[in-house]
Amino acid sequence: MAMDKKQIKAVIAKRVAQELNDGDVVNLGIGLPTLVANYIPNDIDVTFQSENGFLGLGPAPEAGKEDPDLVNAGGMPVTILEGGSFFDSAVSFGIIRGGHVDATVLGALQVDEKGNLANWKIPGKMVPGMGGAMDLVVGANRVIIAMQHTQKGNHKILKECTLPLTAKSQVNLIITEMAVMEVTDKGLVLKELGPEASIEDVKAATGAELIIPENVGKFGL
Amino acid sequence: MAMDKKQIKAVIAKRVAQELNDGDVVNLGIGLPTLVANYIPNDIDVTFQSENGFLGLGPAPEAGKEDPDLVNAGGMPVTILEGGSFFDSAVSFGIIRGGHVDATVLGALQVDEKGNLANWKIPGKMVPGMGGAMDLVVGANRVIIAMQHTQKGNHKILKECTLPLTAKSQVNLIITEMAVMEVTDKGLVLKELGPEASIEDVKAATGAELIIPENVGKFGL
Amino acid sequence: MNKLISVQQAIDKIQDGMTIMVGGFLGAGAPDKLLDALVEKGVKNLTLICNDTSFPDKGVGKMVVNKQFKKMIVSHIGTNPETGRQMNEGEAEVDLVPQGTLAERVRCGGCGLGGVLTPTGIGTEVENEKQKITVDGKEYLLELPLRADIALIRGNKVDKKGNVFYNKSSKNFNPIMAMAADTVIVEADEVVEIGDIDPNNVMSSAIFVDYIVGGDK
Amino acid sequence: MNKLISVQQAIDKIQDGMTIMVGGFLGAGAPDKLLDALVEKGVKNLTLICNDTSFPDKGVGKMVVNKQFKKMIVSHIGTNPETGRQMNEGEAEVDLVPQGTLAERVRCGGCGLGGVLTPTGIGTEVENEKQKITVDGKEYLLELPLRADIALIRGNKVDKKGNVFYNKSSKNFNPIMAMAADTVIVEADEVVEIGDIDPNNVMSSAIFVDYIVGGDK
Repeated sequence: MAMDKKQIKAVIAKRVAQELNDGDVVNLGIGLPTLVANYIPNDIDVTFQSENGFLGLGPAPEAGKEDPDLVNAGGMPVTILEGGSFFDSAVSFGIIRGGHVDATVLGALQVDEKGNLANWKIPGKMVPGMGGAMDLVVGANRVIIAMQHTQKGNHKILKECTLPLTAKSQVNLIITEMAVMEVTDKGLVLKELGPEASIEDVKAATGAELIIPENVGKFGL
Repeated sequence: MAMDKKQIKAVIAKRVAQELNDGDVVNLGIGLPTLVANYIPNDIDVTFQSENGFLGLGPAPEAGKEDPDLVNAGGMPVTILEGGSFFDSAVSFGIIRGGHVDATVLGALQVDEKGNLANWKIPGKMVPGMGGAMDLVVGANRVIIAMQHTQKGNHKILKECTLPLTAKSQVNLIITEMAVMEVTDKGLVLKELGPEASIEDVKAATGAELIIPENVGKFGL
Repeated sequence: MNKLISVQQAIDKIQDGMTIMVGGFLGAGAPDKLLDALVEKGVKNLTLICNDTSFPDKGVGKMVVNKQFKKMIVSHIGTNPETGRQMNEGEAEVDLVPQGTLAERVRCGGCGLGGVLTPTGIGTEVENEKQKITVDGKEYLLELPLRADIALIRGNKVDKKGNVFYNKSSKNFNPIMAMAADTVIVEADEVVEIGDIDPNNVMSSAIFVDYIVGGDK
Repeated sequence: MNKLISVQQAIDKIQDGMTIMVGGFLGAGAPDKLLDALVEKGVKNLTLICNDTSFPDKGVGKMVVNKQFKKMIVSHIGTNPETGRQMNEGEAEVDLVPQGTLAERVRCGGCGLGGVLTPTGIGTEVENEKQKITVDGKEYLLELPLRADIALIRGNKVDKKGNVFYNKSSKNFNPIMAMAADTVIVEADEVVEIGDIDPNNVMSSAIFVDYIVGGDK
């Protein structure tokens, strides 16, 4: 029984959430990564940074309580939690570049076994721009890619990215609905299998060599 | 009747004050330059910057009303005027270096006909450090040196500074109790004579060539 | 010195071919009244420096749709398909700059710095034609200052002297742009008396602000 | 996560040979309790990064008199004759840095920048051994980042999470140093509850602060 799109996103977000530690400062990219906030265990304190200028990003406000001066990096109305703070864009990226962000979670168009990431441009086709992604990937202490394993059956995890890079050798961990993979000096190490994936499934869905240890864990729905 | 030290300082400060315009942002150095604030005409609005972190520097507070969190760049208790603002040292020098300060008034150990200034170091003898002076002299749109014309009879205005420089070719105007001199591409131009000085007096007290126009003005006590 | 002017007086200062900086992040914290008036005025061949090109129906996004920019220096255009179209068809030049680099370049422009070294963009096409400098064994890109003829920013409370308080996440690029243009016009949500903003809470000093527009609240 | 510690616990973290940043400008805005305790403790061979060496009877100035620094990176030593004496007699190394350059170098250290280009110091001995870079026909010095093992800063109001509000001109180097050290200890005039400082008025975010000392008021 294959997971539907919603389940796929949930399973990825939930697994990513397990990577975060008490006290972490985390920046979540737009889209799927945003869902990670819903799965933070209650017993740990994670502070979310919004690169448009604040710490303590909270959930969307109730309908009718939106404040046009309080939006996230996707321009959507949000709230700020008690103990949060606002700052300008120079300070915001000082925080990001300066290593004050423990982890960033971003999507990818392509990611490769050297930890290269491409997520800002498909030449001649779609060029949204890098926004804050290039700074986040270079600056955050840990870069976690959260995405579906393949795009319409095509490999997104490659030996070498073919699209313009967002950053070189900065990705630490890739989490998909099929697998958790760590980027190491020797290549991509398969750490865990998704709820419905076998090693053979992951190999087939991956365009890079996988290093497969004796014991590969499993994560659930 | 020679002026006493107090009169000399007053005559210099008063003449410097005439150089300031309505709307100017001005940074006054420690010592003699500080006195300039006492002579700003009532009909013009000059904002004083204090490089330790605020705009709207006001006079010293009444005795007993000193606030240890509100001091000038000399560490002395001061006040802030209505409409002032506080900021950190990075912003403060962003203001200074970024050309947001219209004029700075500083003392000098030596100044020369090329507009070079030396006021931070006498090697092996006295090395107070440059503090904010190097940034001020490079960043302010207009650099006015306010000082006594000579030091114990020795020339301070020279063909070329012999002490380590604070900045190269940044001085615009030199005001002493004896003269107002403008630094030009061609050299030092004598613009005005002090209340008790003749052209010959100024020449004798100056270690650089002076360009003397046909009409040299006069400033008073 | 009275800095209060009308929207009309403000946009009269903006001429064809100028470079303008505009505060705001996907429209939040943008000076919408001024931007709407610029759409109305139809001034052309502008260069825009802004975080993004907003949405087609909002602020600078409308100006994009109205083809008022010959060049846009921004970090993101994904929310305004018209920008991408103009770029792909060669109608306008788009210079995509990483957001943190954009912030630093504007800050350099306002703070008299000749540039900064950033690790952002190393190993990507952002490094094309830029000087690389190695410090302590690590490679950085030398990124250069940006300045504008006019900055259009938005403040929440602005006193009559020009001191600005920004509310919440509307701050974004506004404070650094307030330092980086020859002329700075702030659109105020509310104009207050001098002294009404605590000097501790002033986020852009009055000396940066040349003109104030607004105060309907 | 409880960040509140005692003065003693705080200074236990500072060991011989460390590099410390200390906020304050001629003592204003300096963490005096921590500095007095450091004099008491007598920790040695420290490198100091601070605006100045204060006065002989105050804060870091006392530490200078107590010969606790092997090196001082400061913009001004004129108010503490003992610093000049130690420098002239070769007892301690003093690296004099223009104040604006010092601020930018600390900021670079905290913001992940590899350096900045400043016009300050061109044509003076400050340029010795530094790389000069020409941008748009103008010469700049490349100035490099500064970081510390520990930053000791002072805040006026500090909430229990570590958000800091600085009062008036006590701000100076404190906010930029709060970003530029591996461990940051803030001495609070007053410790307040989380939420007591409006997020608009937080001047250093809690994420920079590791420990909070004080709160006698």
